[in-house]
Amino acid sequence: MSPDFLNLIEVILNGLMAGIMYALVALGFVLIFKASGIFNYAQGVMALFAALTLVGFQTGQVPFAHLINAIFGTNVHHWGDGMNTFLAILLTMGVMILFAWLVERFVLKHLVNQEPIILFMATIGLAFFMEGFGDLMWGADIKNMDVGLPSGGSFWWEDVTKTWAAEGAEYYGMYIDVLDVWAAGIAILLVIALTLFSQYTKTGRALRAVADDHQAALTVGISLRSIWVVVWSIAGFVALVAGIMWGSKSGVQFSLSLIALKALPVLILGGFTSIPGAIIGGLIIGVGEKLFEYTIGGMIGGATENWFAYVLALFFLMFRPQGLFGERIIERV
Amino acid sequence: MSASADRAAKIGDTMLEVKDITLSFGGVKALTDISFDIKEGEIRAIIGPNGAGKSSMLNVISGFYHPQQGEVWFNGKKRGPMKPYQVARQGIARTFQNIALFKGMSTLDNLMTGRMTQMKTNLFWQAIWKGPAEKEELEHRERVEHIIDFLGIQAIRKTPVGRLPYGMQKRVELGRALAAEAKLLLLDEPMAGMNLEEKEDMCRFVLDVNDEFGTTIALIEHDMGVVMDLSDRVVVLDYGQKLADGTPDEVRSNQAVIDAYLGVSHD
Amino acid sequence: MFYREAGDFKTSYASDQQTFPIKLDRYFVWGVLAIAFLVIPFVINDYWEKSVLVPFLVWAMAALGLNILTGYCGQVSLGTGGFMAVGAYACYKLMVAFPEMNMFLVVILAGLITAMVGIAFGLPSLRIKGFYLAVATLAAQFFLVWLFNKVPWFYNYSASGQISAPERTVFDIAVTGPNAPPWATYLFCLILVVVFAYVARNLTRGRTGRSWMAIRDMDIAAEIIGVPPLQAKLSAFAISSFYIGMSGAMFFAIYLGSAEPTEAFGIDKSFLVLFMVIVGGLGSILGSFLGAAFMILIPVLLKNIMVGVLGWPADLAAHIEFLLIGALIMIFLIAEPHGLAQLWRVTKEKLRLWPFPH
Amino acid sequence: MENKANTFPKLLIANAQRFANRPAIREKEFGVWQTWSWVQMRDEIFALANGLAAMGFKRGDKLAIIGANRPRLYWGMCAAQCLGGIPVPVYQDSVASEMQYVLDHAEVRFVLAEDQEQVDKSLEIRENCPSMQQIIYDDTRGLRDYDAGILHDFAAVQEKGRAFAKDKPDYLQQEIDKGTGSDVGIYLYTSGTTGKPKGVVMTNDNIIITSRNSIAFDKLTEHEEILSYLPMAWVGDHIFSYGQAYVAGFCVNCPESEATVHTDLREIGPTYYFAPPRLFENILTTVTIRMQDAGKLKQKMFNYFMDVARKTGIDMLEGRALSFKDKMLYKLGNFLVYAPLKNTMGFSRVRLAYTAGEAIGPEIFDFFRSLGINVKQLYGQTESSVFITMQPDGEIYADTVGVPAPEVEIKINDDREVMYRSPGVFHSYYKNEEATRETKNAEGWVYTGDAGFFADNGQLKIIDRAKDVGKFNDGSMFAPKYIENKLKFFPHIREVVTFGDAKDHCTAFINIDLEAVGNWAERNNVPYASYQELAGHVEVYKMMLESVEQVNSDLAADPMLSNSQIHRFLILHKELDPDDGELTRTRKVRRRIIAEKYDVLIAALYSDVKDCYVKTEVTFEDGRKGAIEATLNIQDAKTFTPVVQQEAA
Amino acid sequence: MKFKAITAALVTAGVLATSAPAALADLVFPMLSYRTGPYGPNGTEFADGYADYFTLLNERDGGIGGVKVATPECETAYNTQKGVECYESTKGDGALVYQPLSTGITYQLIPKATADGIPIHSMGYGRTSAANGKVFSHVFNYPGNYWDAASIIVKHLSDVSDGDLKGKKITLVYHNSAYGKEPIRTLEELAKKHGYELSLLPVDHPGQEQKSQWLQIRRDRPDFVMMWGWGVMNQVAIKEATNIRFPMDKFVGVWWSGSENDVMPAGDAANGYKAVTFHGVGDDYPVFADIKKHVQDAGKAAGDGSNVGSVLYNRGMYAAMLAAEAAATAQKMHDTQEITAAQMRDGMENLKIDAARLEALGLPGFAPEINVSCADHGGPGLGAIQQWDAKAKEWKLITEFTGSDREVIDPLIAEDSAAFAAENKIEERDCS
Repeated sequence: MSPDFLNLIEVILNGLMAGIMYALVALGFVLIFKASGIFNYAQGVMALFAALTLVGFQTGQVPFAHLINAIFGTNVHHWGDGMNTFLAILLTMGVMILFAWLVERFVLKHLVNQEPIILFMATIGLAFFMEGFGDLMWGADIKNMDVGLPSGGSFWWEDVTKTWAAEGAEYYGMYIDVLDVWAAGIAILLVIALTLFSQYTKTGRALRAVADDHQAALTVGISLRSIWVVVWSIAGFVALVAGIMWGSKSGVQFSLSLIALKALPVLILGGFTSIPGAIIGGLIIGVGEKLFEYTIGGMIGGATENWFAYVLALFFLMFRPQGLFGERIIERV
Repeated sequence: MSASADRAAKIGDTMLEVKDITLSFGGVKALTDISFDIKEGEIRAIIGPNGAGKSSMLNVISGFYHPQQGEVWFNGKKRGPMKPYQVARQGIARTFQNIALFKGMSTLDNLMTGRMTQMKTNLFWQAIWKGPAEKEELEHRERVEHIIDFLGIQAIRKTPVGRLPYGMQKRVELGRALAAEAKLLLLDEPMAGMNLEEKEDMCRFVLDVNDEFGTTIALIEHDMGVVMDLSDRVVVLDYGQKLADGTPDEVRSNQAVIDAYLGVSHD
Repeated sequence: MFYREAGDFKTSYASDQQTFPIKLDRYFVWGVLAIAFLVIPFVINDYWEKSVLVPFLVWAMAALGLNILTGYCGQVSLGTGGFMAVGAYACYKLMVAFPEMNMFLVVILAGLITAMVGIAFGLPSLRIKGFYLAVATLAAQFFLVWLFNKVPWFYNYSASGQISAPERTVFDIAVTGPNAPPWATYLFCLILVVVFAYVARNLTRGRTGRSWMAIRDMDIAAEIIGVPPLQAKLSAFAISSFYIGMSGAMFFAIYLGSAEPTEAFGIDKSFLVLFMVIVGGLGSILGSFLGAAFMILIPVLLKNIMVGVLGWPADLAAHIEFLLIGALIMIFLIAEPHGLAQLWRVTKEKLRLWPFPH
Repeated sequence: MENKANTFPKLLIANAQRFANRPAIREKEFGVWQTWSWVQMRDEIFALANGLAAMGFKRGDKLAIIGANRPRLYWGMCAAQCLGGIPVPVYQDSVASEMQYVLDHAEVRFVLAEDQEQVDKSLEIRENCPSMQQIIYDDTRGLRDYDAGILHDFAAVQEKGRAFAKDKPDYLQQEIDKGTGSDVGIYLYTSGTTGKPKGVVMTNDNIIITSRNSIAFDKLTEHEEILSYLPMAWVGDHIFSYGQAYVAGFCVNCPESEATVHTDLREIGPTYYFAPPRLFENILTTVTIRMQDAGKLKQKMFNYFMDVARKTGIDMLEGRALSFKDKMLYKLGNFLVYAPLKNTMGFSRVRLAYTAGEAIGPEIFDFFRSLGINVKQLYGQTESSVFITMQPDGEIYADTVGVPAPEVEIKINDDREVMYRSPGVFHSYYKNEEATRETKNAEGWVYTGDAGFFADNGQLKIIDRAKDVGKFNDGSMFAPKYIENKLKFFPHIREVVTFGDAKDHCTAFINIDLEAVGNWAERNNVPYASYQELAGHVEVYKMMLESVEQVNSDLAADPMLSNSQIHRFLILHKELDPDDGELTRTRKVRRRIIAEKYDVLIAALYSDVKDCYVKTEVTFEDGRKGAIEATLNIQDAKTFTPVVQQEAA
Repeated sequence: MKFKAITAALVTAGVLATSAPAALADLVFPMLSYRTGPYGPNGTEFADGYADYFTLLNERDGGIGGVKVATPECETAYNTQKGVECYESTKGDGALVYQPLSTGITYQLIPKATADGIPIHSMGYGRTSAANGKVFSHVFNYPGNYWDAASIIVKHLSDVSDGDLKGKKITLVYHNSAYGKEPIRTLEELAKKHGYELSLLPVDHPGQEQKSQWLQIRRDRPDFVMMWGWGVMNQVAIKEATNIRFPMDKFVGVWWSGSENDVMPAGDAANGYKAVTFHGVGDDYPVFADIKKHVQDAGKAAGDGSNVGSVLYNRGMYAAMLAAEAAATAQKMHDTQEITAAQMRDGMENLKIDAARLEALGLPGFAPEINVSCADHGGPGLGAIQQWDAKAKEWKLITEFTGSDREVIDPLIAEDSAAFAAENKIEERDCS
């Protein structure tokens, strides 16, 4: 195989990996949209918040240290050496559940039956709020996310692929980030877990019922409100996973919240209501944008990834206005 | 009633004719080889049990559904493929089974929207407002006010239609269709869900419209009493096929119709 | 409470359909305009101009534009930032190419150019609806910004890709550049905004506006009763983009003076304008102004209170500002999902019925 | 310039010159107030008059006018007068039989009907009214398919008239010139509490001179705006919306429909307003009820400022000196409460309002006056062209009805009956010499039929219908209306009928006010399915008992009336209704009819039974008849021993 | 209700008008800082350094020349509009010099501040050609600009390549914005001169996803990678570089891509990463003892005090020091303690800091000597290369402060400033 061809494969492979990272974020959106029709823009900030909290617990930061110091003139930073990663993840999950409950109690409850765009805006408000709150709680400095996941290019894969190249060609092997592979594995586990959850638990079935038909679910006595808490908790968990993955790549900081923007084209491509859609949409976007950047991007000046994802999604939508996996829209009068 | 003799004199030539219409959705046939005509000045009823394809028929006439087979002739000309709004421009207005008013607008605006097809000023003059746009707007307002008066809905003129009770909404929807000053008015279950008094009102309006403006009306209705009283001719559909076509009396005595209606208890 | 409507009756449709049918409202509006045109220009200073009034006017224009598209026609767009960029770059190219051109004309031409781009990006709306369309408009946002960043022709091949507005005049009074007096830039924006708010009002109350609202409320029924969807949607996109383009031109030429696409016209601008429209009130001209005022003034207000009055550290204040704005938005949406304009309407209704509760 | 024209057509011509493009009449139609200037109105009327002439309308012919207050109907009046004809306005809600009597009695040849409904009625009685030849209708709706033989579209008649005017351009002017002040101008049929309606014949002078005098008395100008919402057949409307309007030249506004009168009132904001006491009472009831839904704070504020108004409002209105603090407080109250309240009621611009026809509750009267609305009382009747007494500014009292109007002489005869003589005194009853003689004596004095006297303040005080004033068995005076009015001032009581003449003591029927009591029920979670059920509710009885006992204690304080305390009462299961003949069209109680109809109940009131079964025939709105039955509770009320007045004199 | 509304309106108007409180002190150095948003972590460190140094002067010396210093802080969030608002709200309080800390805001302020007569010190950022004092009378970007940085990096690369870059491949990874594009033209000029092959890889804001760029680098195998990044882009780039095992000592960043924040997330793998700098690193200078004593221990530190000694903190402190020195110069020149913005500008234009002065300030050898003049607002344009020691978690200077290639840069500056002058109809000042 020629190096050019191998490079192409490498681009596609890495595109797939990137796509999984996008899908991780998109998953949270889909969960909430399916269950409550809310387009939760705060999903990105939730990932940031979860990651901040996790790191905060891990390193033993005192929450609101800056505020406390400012008010009381004290000088507190840390309360100890931090804690075990696993424990920190559990605690963070607790925080995310609490958060889900608070959101339901103080926001969603009051916005039942509002127009989708109003709910969407409310989640942007929520995003603002959490951004401020997260920074206030844990500080705005860049934190290092280390949960023990390996990262860096895989030597083994490099060596294996080196041999694929045609004899004598200058080829250094194919690159793949171990972290991405882990992320892919975790994403698959996550999807399996979610599927099992929704298939085999009572709550999960209630969840699906709500997703299918709000009214019907209400009439058979499913409490919409507790379902929302559950859904937001799960979305919080997905956000935590996404936060860990992205945080491991770039450190935990404000910019983490912007990953939401990477998830949007994935969403429209896959359809707002489909979990497989989110995964496959992510893969298509990932591969598409990397391929475009690799093949054409260079010719037109590069940095095309941001918009190409959207244009690609738009292109798909022209043929399927409800997304690849969205429910078909039937027009009636 | 001597009225029927008067009425007969009013009815003119064929205005709209559908020929061998077949419509299917993904293999499911909604209409099969339907043909009938509507004559100028008459009140034409389309009846049939639920799912008979009545609304589909209206949708075909108003250009929302495009049948796989068959032709629609209007005013003596065969109609080519058309968008619904082009059909509206030709002079076909309609109401909907489930009220399809513009909920965010007032009664007045809904009726004014009905006159969309008649308004002409371009964007520029509209932006300036003073001048042709205002003049046109006021002219049309006057026409609409007469319809408001006709329907007796003065008191809700500026009320957003979303806040109106059901019966009133139906009336406003009729008003919106009337505002178009169409030659042919399609009414999809204009009396569905109304109480007796509202039905009587609506019947009166339908007759008055036909009388005063000479508008041709095609309507779908479940209430047999209403249909038999109102209409000049009735076409009966069942499972997408035409069962009968004729005057109310003819239809009433048609065995196929009787069977269909006995088979399906009508609601 | 303030209303004395008895005797304020209408003898013609023209007076019945005027924008402010109630006399008191008319007086109020004339009063506000009188202050805006006759008082403020004489007392304005740099701070009020650059921090409060000009940004308010610029954003009000953008909000008007988006409200036409989203509020009146029901098409959610997140491409506002991109369209503002088109306006800004069109304005820049025009300013450089025709130095003698009157700035009003420049801004309006910039708007027209944006309108054409808007039509192009509005085409998908014929097939795509709702959030799908919203996200699809992001394609416009990102593509346009990338384009202006990438193609040197747009920024006249300057080293950094920044564009800066040279000094341009209206009747020999500088309205752009550092030497433009505050009153001149303010009046320039005010005139544009007032005139085009009036135009927006005219468009929304007439045939076009009704066709938009019909599409918004029930698109299929609208088409069947004779509203051509293509024309309605594209005209909404065109006019919306026209306003947003003018806003972008003003934003760049009058307000900032220089800009670079990624930072000045980013996605956050799209969200900001959408916020204004929603907080202000969808489908309301007044709402556009109220929303712009809210979103522009509240942060300034909060900052001034926390840093200026209370003397908190800037970073704490900044975090709390975020938190409060987010909370305020949520509180607002909960309290009045139809926005400030609705709040205003309700209050007005209450005042009209005063002392009765309903 | 004083307008000396002596007929309405002449006034019209003069006004068309003098006021030219000032609005003469408006009507809310098609969403806006369609306006006609004096010139336009003249042209319209002339076109109609010519049209009538073309159709053969001759001097002395009668034109019946049937319908709600609409410009074209008012024009019909004047058009008929142009040709020396006589307009005969008919109550629009009268049933066919009533209408037939009037049309037949007046020998009407032409009918001007408002719409299909009135045309239908006219056609229905056609066979029994041989004189009726032509029907002209205003609203074409639904009349398209009617036999066109005798039916004419108003516009078509005008069209005909315009053609006629081309033919005979001078005809109309000649006819108008022939008219004089002493000509008969109009027949006004009184509804009459008993018997058949009487056609009151009024000359042009009657109306025009009375209008002129009253205008001078109250300094009305051509700038007034008035809302015409009372029946055109009623003398009051004829004076206010026609006589005074033509003489003063002010603008008459016709509401869109009966249902929108309140909105229309609010929009027009009249400067000159008339309403019977009942209407003012209804407004006050509505205000009270609507304020009950207000928040605590707002209610407090409202009540506080209403107290302020009660204390200082009337002084403020009448321009008496007040302390600075009171003035400021009132001004604040005006900003916060009074002015907005007037605005919502449509009274912001009212310079002058009149009430008459019945006694008005002092609280109601003071309520409006304290808000700064210049409500005054007058006393009058059809036969006097309304004005007998009027209250001059600054001398306004709730319990007296004013001083004699200009050029009116008043005397009280030995039977305590009020008599008057004035230029407004009617010509005669049409085709009823006997009744004319009974009412108007040879010197021109007219018997009002009301008992009254001049009070200390120099104003006339009316107690009751002279014939209704009776005596208890012990010989003391029984003035039923006086007692009834006292009870009716309670917001939850709509109507009262008392009995006592030739009895030992006083008893009463009470009609609850459905709006007020219904609202109370809602507030107190009292469930009810019907009027009847609500009326019979124990709690409602309790409420009424309280009111009755309060009135009793009031009455006990009055030596003349202490015997009139109500011993027993019941709450009627149905509303007294003009359709059932229990009330007149102007909602006056028809005692005799009620006494006949409910004799069982009266008997029960004067026995000691606790309840009583009754079955009553009722007429529904659509004219169908039915019967309702009920068993009514009878309630004993506490009475008080008369208080002996100990005046230190 | 009306009164309430009016009162509310008045209060609102009042608060809107209230800017940061007018300083009680006479020397006002507004801080347009950003502690939030995507670049907040970096902005915080700089702002802390800037504030702490002035606090030190107030506490230790009683201000500058006996006059207290005030540093009203205004949060810009790296947002140009907020920057403009901050400028407008603080300029009325007697602001002496602005340090916008954002290329975007600097561009914004150049014409405005010039019109208002207030100097701008865009230290190592902003508009490079502002170094030409003849055109930009009120803008200073000493002690170095991007083009200097680019030239110094190229020089260093040349040094490590034994003085010959011919045929070498150099890739520039840059923030796709005005800031990131700044060095391109210089690098292209230098490429002509040195004969290396330049390829450009833009990264869009915010720069979390750079897989494509780094795969590209991996395929191209350039000899060196240069980086013009800011914020999260730096961290991701360094991380990705370690992932593809690009040799870190061949990876050189500009001075805004060389802080602790940028290298920490990559952990040990970032060892050897280089960046150019125009001042010293670490807290091994006497002045830090003073800061600890007078500022930190006194509880007067800006922020949480955890950043002292970091690269960006030092840079903030250095900026404050330069401002203070310029103010002192102005005081001397105009013989007044309470200087105006115009006098401040003169002070900046005549700023001279030699080694002795640096030593006196407690910063011996911290930075090269500075000698600003009327024509040259760009300072010496000297820079050194610093390298990250991941074990010690500290930066180390590995070269002396060396100069840039004036031969290439000066014409570029002349050209660009001339274009600006032409566009804005500015007459060149006479600086002779």
